[in-house]
Amino acid sequence: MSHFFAAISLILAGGLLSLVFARHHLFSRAGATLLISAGCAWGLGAAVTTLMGSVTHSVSFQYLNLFFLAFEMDALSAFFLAVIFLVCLMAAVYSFHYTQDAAAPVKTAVTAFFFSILVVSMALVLTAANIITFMLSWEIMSLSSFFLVIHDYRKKENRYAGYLYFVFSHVGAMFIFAGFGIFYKYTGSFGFTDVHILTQGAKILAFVLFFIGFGSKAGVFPFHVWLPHAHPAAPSHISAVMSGVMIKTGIYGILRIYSLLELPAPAFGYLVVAAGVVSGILGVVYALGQTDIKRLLAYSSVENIGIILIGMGLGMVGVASRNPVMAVLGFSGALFHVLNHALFKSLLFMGAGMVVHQTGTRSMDALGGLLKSMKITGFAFIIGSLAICGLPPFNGFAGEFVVYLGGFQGIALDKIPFAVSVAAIIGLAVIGGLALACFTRVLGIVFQGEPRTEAARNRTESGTTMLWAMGGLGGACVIIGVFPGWFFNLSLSAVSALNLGYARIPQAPFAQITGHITLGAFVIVLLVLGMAGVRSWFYRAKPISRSGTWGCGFTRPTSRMQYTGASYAFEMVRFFRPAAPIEEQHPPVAGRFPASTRYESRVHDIAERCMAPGVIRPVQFLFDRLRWIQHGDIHLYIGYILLAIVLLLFFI
Amino acid sequence: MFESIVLWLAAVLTAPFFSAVILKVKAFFGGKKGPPLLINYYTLIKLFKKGSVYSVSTTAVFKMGPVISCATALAALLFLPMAGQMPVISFNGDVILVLYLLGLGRFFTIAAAMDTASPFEGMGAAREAFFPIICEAAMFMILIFFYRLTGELSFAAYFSGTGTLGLWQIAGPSLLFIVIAFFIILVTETSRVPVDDPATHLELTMIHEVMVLDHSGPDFALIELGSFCKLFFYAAILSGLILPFETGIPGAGLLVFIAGLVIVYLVVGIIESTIARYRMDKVPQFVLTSFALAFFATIITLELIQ
Amino acid sequence: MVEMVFITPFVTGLLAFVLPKAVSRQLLVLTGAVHLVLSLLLWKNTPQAFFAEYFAVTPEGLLSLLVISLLFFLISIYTTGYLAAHSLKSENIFTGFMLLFLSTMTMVTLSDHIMVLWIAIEATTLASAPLIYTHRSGASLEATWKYVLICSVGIAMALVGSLFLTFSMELGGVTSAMSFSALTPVAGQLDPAWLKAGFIFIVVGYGTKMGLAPMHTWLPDAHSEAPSPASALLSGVLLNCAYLGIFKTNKIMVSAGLSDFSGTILIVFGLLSIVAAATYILKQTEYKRMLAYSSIENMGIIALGTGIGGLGVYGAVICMIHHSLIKSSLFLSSGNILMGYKDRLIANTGQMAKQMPKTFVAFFAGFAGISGFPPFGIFIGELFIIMAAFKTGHYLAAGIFIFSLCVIFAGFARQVMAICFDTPTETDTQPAADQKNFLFKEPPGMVWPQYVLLLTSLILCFFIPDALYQTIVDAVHAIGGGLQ
Amino acid sequence: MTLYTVDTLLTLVLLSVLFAFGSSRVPALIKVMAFQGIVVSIIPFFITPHMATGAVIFTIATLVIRGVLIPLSIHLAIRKVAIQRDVAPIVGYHASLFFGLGLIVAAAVISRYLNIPSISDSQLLFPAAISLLVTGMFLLMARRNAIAMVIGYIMLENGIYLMGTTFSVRARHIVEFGILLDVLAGVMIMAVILQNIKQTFDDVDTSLLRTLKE
Repeated sequence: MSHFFAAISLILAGGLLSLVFARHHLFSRAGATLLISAGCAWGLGAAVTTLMGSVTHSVSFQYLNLFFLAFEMDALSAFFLAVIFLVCLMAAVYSFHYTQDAAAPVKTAVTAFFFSILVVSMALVLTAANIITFMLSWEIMSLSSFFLVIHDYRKKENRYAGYLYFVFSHVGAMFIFAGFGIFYKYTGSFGFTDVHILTQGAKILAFVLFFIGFGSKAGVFPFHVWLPHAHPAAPSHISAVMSGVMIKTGIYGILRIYSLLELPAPAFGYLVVAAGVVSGILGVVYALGQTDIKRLLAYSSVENIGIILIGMGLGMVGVASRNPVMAVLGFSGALFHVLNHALFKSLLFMGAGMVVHQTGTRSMDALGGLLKSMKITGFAFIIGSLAICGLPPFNGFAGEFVVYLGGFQGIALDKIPFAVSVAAIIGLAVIGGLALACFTRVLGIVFQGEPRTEAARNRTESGTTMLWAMGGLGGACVIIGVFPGWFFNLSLSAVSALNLGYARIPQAPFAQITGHITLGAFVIVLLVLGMAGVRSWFYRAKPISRSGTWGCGFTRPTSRMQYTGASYAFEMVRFFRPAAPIEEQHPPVAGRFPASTRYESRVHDIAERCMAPGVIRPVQFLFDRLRWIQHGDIHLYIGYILLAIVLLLFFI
Repeated sequence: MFESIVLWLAAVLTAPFFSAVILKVKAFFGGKKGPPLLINYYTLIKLFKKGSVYSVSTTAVFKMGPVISCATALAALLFLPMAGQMPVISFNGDVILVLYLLGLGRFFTIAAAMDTASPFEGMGAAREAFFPIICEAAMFMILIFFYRLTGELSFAAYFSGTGTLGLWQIAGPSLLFIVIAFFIILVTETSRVPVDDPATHLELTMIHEVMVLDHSGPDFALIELGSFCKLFFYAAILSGLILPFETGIPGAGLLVFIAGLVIVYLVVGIIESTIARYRMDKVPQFVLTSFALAFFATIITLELIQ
Repeated sequence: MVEMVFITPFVTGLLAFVLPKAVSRQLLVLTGAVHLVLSLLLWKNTPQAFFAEYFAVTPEGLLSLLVISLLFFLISIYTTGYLAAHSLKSENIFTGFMLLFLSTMTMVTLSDHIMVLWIAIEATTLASAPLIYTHRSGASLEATWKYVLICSVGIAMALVGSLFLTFSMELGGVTSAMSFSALTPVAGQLDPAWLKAGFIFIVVGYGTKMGLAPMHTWLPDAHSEAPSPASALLSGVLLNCAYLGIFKTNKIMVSAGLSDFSGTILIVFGLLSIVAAATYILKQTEYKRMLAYSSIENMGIIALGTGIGGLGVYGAVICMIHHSLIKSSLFLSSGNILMGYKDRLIANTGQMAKQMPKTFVAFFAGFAGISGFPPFGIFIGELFIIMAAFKTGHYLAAGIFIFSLCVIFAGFARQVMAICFDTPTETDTQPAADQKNFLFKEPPGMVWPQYVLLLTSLILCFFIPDALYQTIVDAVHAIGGGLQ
Repeated sequence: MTLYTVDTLLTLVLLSVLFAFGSSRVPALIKVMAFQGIVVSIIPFFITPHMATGAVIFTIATLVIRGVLIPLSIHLAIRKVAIQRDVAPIVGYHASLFFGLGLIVAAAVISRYLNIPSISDSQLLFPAAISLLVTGMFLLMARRNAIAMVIGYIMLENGIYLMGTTFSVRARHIVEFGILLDVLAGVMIMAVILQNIKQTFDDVDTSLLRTLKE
């Protein structure tokens, strides 16, 4: 534990240092980067050692004379800690060149400061071992990330995003408060130790409250509205952290509560799987409909949270229906996907960050052909896309493969568990297909073809540390994809900390699974290499000439004739029309020689659409009815006093 | 093991031949003599001899496309049991791996198409991205069906040895649905009529063909070979399903298998020459039917098994 | 010598009327310092009062006294800067009544006799009325009028309540002095009916002063019309003084075994206030009124916690302390905003983060603190109150509380973000929007008092010195609050 | 004998209540209030047979303040502010009058059922106090004229004093005196505010004071 705190204080020191020396831009940046990344590395080491030893460290400090700030690092926390520290390490490295615009050194320093606070608070959330500690770090996490979201408050949409995020996180925190309130009612203490004494009903109610609270942080479907606004607003390395790991704290919360409640109710599993399938499919559908690259990535986070939830839900169903294999496969698959998603999502956000940094626009339909000038970024992005589509031999596949196996375990059951597993498997399949469509779209529109506007014309990539970070993450994606064994064991030992009642989980059978993945990866790699060999053999000493793309009869195709992202996705989005309404605007084409016209289409988020009439207006209506009380007439003000007394006198 | 590898090589080598069957059938219905059965080999050799012209818009991805799509098709065949023999590689869950391998191939085909900055290829790519989504759902529904019956998650368990026969014995009627569903999937995945028409000349209506417009020479040859193998892959599954007879004699199994293949290819050819292709917006419903069939089959089996 | 603590500011206040302006400003700060020292001494060695029958040093009184003198000291420092930047027509009256106000509030915290408490609280009204009328505008006149009349009537009710207490003494045959400390032990003998009636009248009466809905009606007007230092005092400490009256009476109720009765009443008033605050914060257009309503909210929270009992009382006391610290800092910052933008409407402010970075930090931190974000103490208080509400099974109360908190936060956050980040909409404030024409340069004297206040709250959120902790615990135990 | 006088005095108080309800002019109201103050503050003389000197002094002080100073200050306020003389009722005079009658009866009935400690066995003391309280409240709520409202507040205080008579003769007079001073100071401040209202709006109709609202 001492290592952990040392790491945290190092990170904090980095943030403070950057704030203190804000004026000396280079120094503050370098210092912050060094200290924060050093701290992250240290923390990573501590977490991984804890995880492999699978021992539990705990420590507590006195707080307000009577209470305690208790911290505990068991395998589950350690797993999430490892993920967080890894991604934050990369983000810190990336940030060095990303934030090098000396225009606003103070703002950069402030960003770095809140970034360090965010990292630390996330780490504390994961290790918190009683209610006070948890809520304290949770709220600090929300606050610091809020500041990161509105760091560029001059843009109206960023302010809106910040507001939305602020309110959502606060409301979510209130739900968590309520859940802990139920805990406290029964345990009478702030500790987590004897939560299992709750009554059945209380447990279910508490779980639902927590699921809403943590779900709103994790971006589970109806509560995800803030996410696609907030994540793009932040600077890209922050978006990477928020989308890659911060939302995972919500997942951690749900898992932790589940393990605390020790209630194998199948209902939990059903709820979670249902939420997962809905978030997964709708998330990727909305992602498919986006034109802003960072918004798209944010929505795809909703999708991946869905996949994780499906895994967890299958695990819960497995526990409920006494099928240990299914349970372990589900949970470990979910955790494994937590790790994988953290890696490739932050990779993708960093790639997008590079693109936005160089071209200055986030609109995909203004870009194109960047792969030619941004080789490293482009190929890193390709790797990320392949991984996020869950294609072998990349890490995304490894995670989803395990979840699939868990799901098929459920097929052997019957009644509701069977139906749930079917939903899970089909959901995963559809998500995979849509994700493939979504990310081929991003690649094709942003990185391939020809530049659509001047913004994208011959932009080169710059910033060594940014390329390092992306390279590192891309490498990690490939390595985990080919050799998942060791990493998977980490998630296994995290699962064993869920106290599902299985003494200790044998690693041999799972090693077999990962072995199969490695085998498959080798097969495909070898075949591809072989094919490449064949190809180059056939191409030896052959005339290779270059010319324009064949325009199918168009003699002079322009770059504006390329297929746009909107039209690429249109059919697929329309397939889900009621859930994803498409709004089109175009003046009717008139006349024999129509003038130049325009066409706009945007895909609406059904949850966001329903938020105003469903929630906000009723509340406002309710309170508007009460406003007349303060009408300014002193006579009635005095009347209130009399009224209050008279009414109360009846109760003597 | 050895037989498996031999069979795999044989499959790869004979895949073009079987596709030629379709052409023959179409020619027959057209009242023509039609091309020789070895036509595809001629085409491949001709292509392999040629050089290539690359669009200035393209990048390395464009060159990776053919390689990877072909490689994935070959890899898929590695996991497929043919003529009742064990496949080269088989493990629990290889089915999922194969489906995702085909996905990988699709990814790069699409990427290569998007690389050319051609609006038509983009159009084709969009369709190529869309329809297989439903196919995958259907495939997984079928997997659920098989798993429900066998409790296994590998092709070997379904199509090698007496596995298939067992399936027929347990759930014959619902397996019929599966066969039809599989056929629809085959038609969609390999972009044949009525989903797509490989013989069409109008780019606007193409799916697969339009995506490879810019490929030439050996690249195009690889693509062709890949699509032959892909077609062979699905055809092999179907033949395994429709002729599940396990004779003790080693040769006989192979003959039965080939007979099944021929039947499948004939049917594809017949449909191709008798039915017109659907309108693009009708295709999703058509593909969805396969999912519906598989789902229905599964429901029925639930009844049967209990 | 307990009485010195409130006699000193009384005398200096009288002096301030006659002395020249500059001197009286210095006198203000000086008195603040002296008062702080005196109250610290009082805290260190709690001496016997000279009029022991009327005055006593009680833990709850000490708490509010400490808060008062700390706040007043810092506010007086701010005030000197304020008066320098912002010339008042009748400055002496302002300073003088500030000091008188301080003395009366101190008297409230120290008074032990029921009637003396009443006198002191009524005196605070009279001493603060001129402060509200400082700007001599029609609106401020109206605010003063409402303040004086409503509070006087309300407090008259409290007097009736106190009389009822004497009735209950008569009937109960209790012949002890009419001081809370004397009555609490013998509360069991008091006649319950009159006691209850008395409690009702006192809660309504002092509740009027404390700003509990529906008697809160004067509060937003007064707090928004008063000059910011005065608003800071009104909101930061005056409300606590009124709360003290209820707290002490509740002590008697609890020891008389009527805690359910009093608790329910307090919970109802608390929830009403919170909901009322939510109603008006949601669509508020003036930032000072918004802060005023937020005070009503916090008073509601305190009443709720007191009513819930147990850990809730501890939470309530913590909320009281931190609310005073944070809210006064907020009002001081609002004074800077008013000077900077010359406008009360939120719509005409904006971009404060750029225009007044120092004030922005203070203001935003205060906002975060007041809406229950760590590292500020109200977070802990609200946490405890919610926990206690669940523990004691007040699910409905907890639900309403949480819901209103969310609504209040939604409104508050929107207004605050508009002030801090939005670009001003009105054309006449466009000059205010760009740095050159933005006249108000934040003098340190008008910024760091806020920082000190917030810092105190921040420290107290993580570490409470044992002496202070002991005082809190005594106060909490006095009305049957526990820490578990 | 004393009980008889006390009752007569209290009847006078009740009478003043009725007047207060009925009177439409501010000066009349002030006279009523002054009369009421005098009556209320001499009652202790007759309740307690033999008073300590302190009590006597205090009662006289009360008499001076309630009967003279307070009405005088209001009067001066009016003098300064050349007032329009109508009390501008929200509830009409006849209605008010009937309300007053009903109020007195109700008060009498209620106080029958209450168990009130009292050293005087006068049956009217508590009803009179209650009706004074409510009268004050009534004037505060049902008269738009600011002066009338202030007078209402004073009547309220009178009522409280009457209610506290029993207590006040026992309690420390210093405390009572403090209360009295508070009331006086309050009225003074109100008078000042009245003048300012008059100067600012050149009227004392409180319907002008409705600008601060949501």
